[in-house]
Amino acid sequence: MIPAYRSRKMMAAPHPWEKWRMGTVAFAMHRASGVVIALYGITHVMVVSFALAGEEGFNRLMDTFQQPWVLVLEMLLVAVVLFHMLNGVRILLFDIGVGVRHQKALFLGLMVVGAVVLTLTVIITLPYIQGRELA
Amino acid sequence: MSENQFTLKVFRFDPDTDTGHRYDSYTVPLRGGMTVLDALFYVLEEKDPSLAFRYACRGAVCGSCAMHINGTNRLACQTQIVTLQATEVQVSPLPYLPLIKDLVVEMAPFYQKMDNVQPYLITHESPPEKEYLQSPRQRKKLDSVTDCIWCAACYSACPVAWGDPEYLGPAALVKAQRFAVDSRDQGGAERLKPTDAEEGLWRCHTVFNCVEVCPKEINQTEAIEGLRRRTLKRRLGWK
Amino acid sequence: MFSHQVLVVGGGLAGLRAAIEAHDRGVDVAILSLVHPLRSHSGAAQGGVNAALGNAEEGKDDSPERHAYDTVKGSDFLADQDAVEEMTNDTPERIYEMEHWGCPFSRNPDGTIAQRPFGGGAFPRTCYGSDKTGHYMLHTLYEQTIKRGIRVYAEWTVLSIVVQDDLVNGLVALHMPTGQVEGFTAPAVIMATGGAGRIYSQSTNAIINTGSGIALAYMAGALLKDMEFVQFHPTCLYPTNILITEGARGEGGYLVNNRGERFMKDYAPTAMELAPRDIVSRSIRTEIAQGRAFEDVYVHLDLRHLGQEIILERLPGIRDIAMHFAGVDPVKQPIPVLPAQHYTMGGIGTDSWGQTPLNGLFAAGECACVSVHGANRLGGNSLLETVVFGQRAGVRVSEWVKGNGAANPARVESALGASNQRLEELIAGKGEEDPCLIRQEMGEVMMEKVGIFRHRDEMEEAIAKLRELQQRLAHTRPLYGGKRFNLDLLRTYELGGLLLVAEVIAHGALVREESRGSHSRRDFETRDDQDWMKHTLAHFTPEVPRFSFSPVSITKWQPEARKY
Amino acid sequence: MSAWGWLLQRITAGIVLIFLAIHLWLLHYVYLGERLTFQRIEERLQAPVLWTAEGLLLAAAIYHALYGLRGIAIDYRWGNPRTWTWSLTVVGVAGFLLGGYALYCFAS
Repeated sequence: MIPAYRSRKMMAAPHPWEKWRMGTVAFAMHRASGVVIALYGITHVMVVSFALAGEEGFNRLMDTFQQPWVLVLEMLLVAVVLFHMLNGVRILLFDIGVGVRHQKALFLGLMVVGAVVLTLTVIITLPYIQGRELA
Repeated sequence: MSENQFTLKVFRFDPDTDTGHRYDSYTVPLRGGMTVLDALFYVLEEKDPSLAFRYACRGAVCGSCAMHINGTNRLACQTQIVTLQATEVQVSPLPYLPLIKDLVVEMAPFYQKMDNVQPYLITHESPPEKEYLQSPRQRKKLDSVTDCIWCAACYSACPVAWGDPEYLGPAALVKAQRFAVDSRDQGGAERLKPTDAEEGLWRCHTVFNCVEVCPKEINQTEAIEGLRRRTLKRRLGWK
Repeated sequence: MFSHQVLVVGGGLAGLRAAIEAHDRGVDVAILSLVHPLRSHSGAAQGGVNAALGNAEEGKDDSPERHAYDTVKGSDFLADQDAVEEMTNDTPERIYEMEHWGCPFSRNPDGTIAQRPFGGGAFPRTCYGSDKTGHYMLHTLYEQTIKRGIRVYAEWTVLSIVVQDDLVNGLVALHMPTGQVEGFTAPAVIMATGGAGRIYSQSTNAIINTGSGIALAYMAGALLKDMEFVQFHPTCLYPTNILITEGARGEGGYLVNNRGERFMKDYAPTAMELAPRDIVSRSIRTEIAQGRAFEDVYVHLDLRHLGQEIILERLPGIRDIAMHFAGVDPVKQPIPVLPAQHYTMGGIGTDSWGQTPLNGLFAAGECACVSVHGANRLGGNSLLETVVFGQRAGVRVSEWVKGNGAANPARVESALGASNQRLEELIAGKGEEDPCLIRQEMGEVMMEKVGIFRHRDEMEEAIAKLRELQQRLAHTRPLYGGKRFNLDLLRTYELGGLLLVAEVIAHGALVREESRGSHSRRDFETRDDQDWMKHTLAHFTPEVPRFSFSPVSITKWQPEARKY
Repeated sequence: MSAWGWLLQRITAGIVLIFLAIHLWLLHYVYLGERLTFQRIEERLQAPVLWTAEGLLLAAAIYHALYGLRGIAIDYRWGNPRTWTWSLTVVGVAGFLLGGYALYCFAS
């Protein structure tokens, strides 16, 4: 009944500050990482399944996936998965009523945990990225 | 920029005559304790009588003057210029609500959500002769959730509501929780229909923008999570 | 053109309560409000609502009759005692009803509604919901209107009440978001538009509390009763005049001057800080005048001795206000306060059922004068008045519309034309006067010359000034002509009405040659029961208001000296 | 959907969290440096605990991923929620059959 300008483009947009607070960053990254993992997961399952056609072919495929440059990509994937898991822990904690009033501290704390785990993973994988032969 | 004046940049848009919005800048003398609302009145009275904005109580209880001030939804009357610590104050309407004119937005989308959750005490038996007895402990649960002044600052800051105008939004869910935790209310089952729905409480993604902007310092996320647990218990037949 | 059986103007507590009652009695009722109902000033009420429930340990002997006596004494014996008793008798029912509708009152350990002491009350009688009682009640009543699906026309400004041959036909109103001017037909109108605080430059009232509703009724032919009685609340935050509830003193707060003395011992040795508002306001004003104020403007309201726990639990809103608007934390520092205009005791004269002498016009709440507040309203009685007389007006209006025919749309139509023409004239303005300046000057002259202390010479100056302002208003600059949300037009339109109401206040104060309650004259320092135990009634004339008088109803309590 | 869909999303989150952590721990720590071949995977998956865990992880992950994608679509009002629900159910079942078949091949 009340005429107002309803075109979405003409509504006032929020300032980037409001758009990218810590909670929003966590939320957006959770979504983005979720999509990346979902896409990887689909490929992962398909690759593994279709390679079943033959043992030889599967082994050859696996060899290409274990070259050093693929391991670098894998480290990136680990980072993405770690983020999604740890922020997921944060969300699950909210759901059981823990940490809602300290969401920022919780986020930062979990990110520190993530950084530590990622660093350790990179350190133990580093020799193979640098070219050490697989057993 | 001298110390006792500042620039007020105001979002201007009249759908009747303008094709797009613009920002008008005004130099405003800074008085002691001056709020953004005071500054808007200064512009209205001294500079530009065509400026449109909402106001009523000027004491942060009525919820009329929520707007987007220097990047955050706040009450204009509650925001002192000096606390912004800026020589330029930018004011625009609440984001993602239809524009009526300048800083005035159409609140109907927000009010509809509030009305949807059956925001009134529901009881199935006739009330006692005197008051319902309610212990101070039971009453304490109502403390923060009854503070909402319907200013829509949270609704307009919620990325889920930005994406989906049908989402109930933080304020309406807090309202539902306000009755869910009231020892006198028996409307839990009725209120499931709007809240436990596709557009309801499961759509909150704990972004916390609502909590950051609420001028009454309500923790909407906490209330929504509380309502989720209650709803699950009810659905699982534990309560 | 919209048509209803009853139109309620104003979406505050009185308006909502009246609409709910009329709706429940099967009447087609709609609410017109200048703002969305939840933005009404009722929501700013803090301290509480008086009711003789006897829930507090020290209040077991309380009764509606004691409540009535305190109200009458507080009113300086100008209240109509039969009306007061009707109000206090209705009170418990109204409060229980609010509670049954979900109003979150604070509680005693036994689960009953908690009550705190307030100025002028013999017992702890003031039911409260922390320090947000008005907010809670307003939201509760609005929830009930949603439940009932009562039609609300929000952001409609009433431009005139259509009256012909002493009979109400409806209204003409302006829709702010669109600028559309529309007629509303209805055989009955309830005015519930609140007080006229913003006629004064320093007021605790919302910016929207201009008293334009009182002016509309006055111009339509209703009589304004006892307008000279304007309450000044003693403790308003310096410098924004935001109210600091009487509850702060009810909980034990001290008033302290710049010598560190609790100066109330010199003015009301027994009641101290909990003397009625008019007395405390005058005391603070005297302290300020005699150089015992901080920075010569304000005194301190000290809550520090109450401790953090009590402040956080019972006065959290006050703490927020002090921190946000004055940068003061009451837990650590005293709050700077001074008196400011707070309440309009007078208003549209009605009987105890909200009916005015004008057929079809009703009024309830602060804009009405029943009169139950007389010369001074007790804290906690205003919220009470809204729900009690809102309900009563709803009852009577329902009977009225069932016994009377429909309104005449043709009359509304012609009033609509007149309103449109008036708006066009304003927009076309041929002069150079700035309406904002006129408004500002009105506020200042009322504050200085028709304020807490009054004197003939000053009031005559004020009246002359108001005349001058009215003439200047006839020669305003061209106004902004846009359709949507035209604040310039709205504020200028209502200014004419405000000047009329200001004039009635000033004239009434000049006419009443005595000091009683909030009306304190330096040239007539005592109460004069011989000549002035009567209400003033202002009649609208195109020149100065004409005054007549009506007797005060005295039933149980003979006037006595008012000591606390 | 609503309450149950959400609850299942949380439950699968928990399952994925635990089993993916084990999965990643095995791959990136325990078996680190071992060349992946068909035979090795076959040997590892002979243990019933492991293939059950992998199967559960597969099912939970598929639900969790697809419900998440559906949530994104609905948050921006892309298409009809009901259409998403049904088409993603089909995708999910197909994905589980495919992955389940691969697991079966290794495990048997």
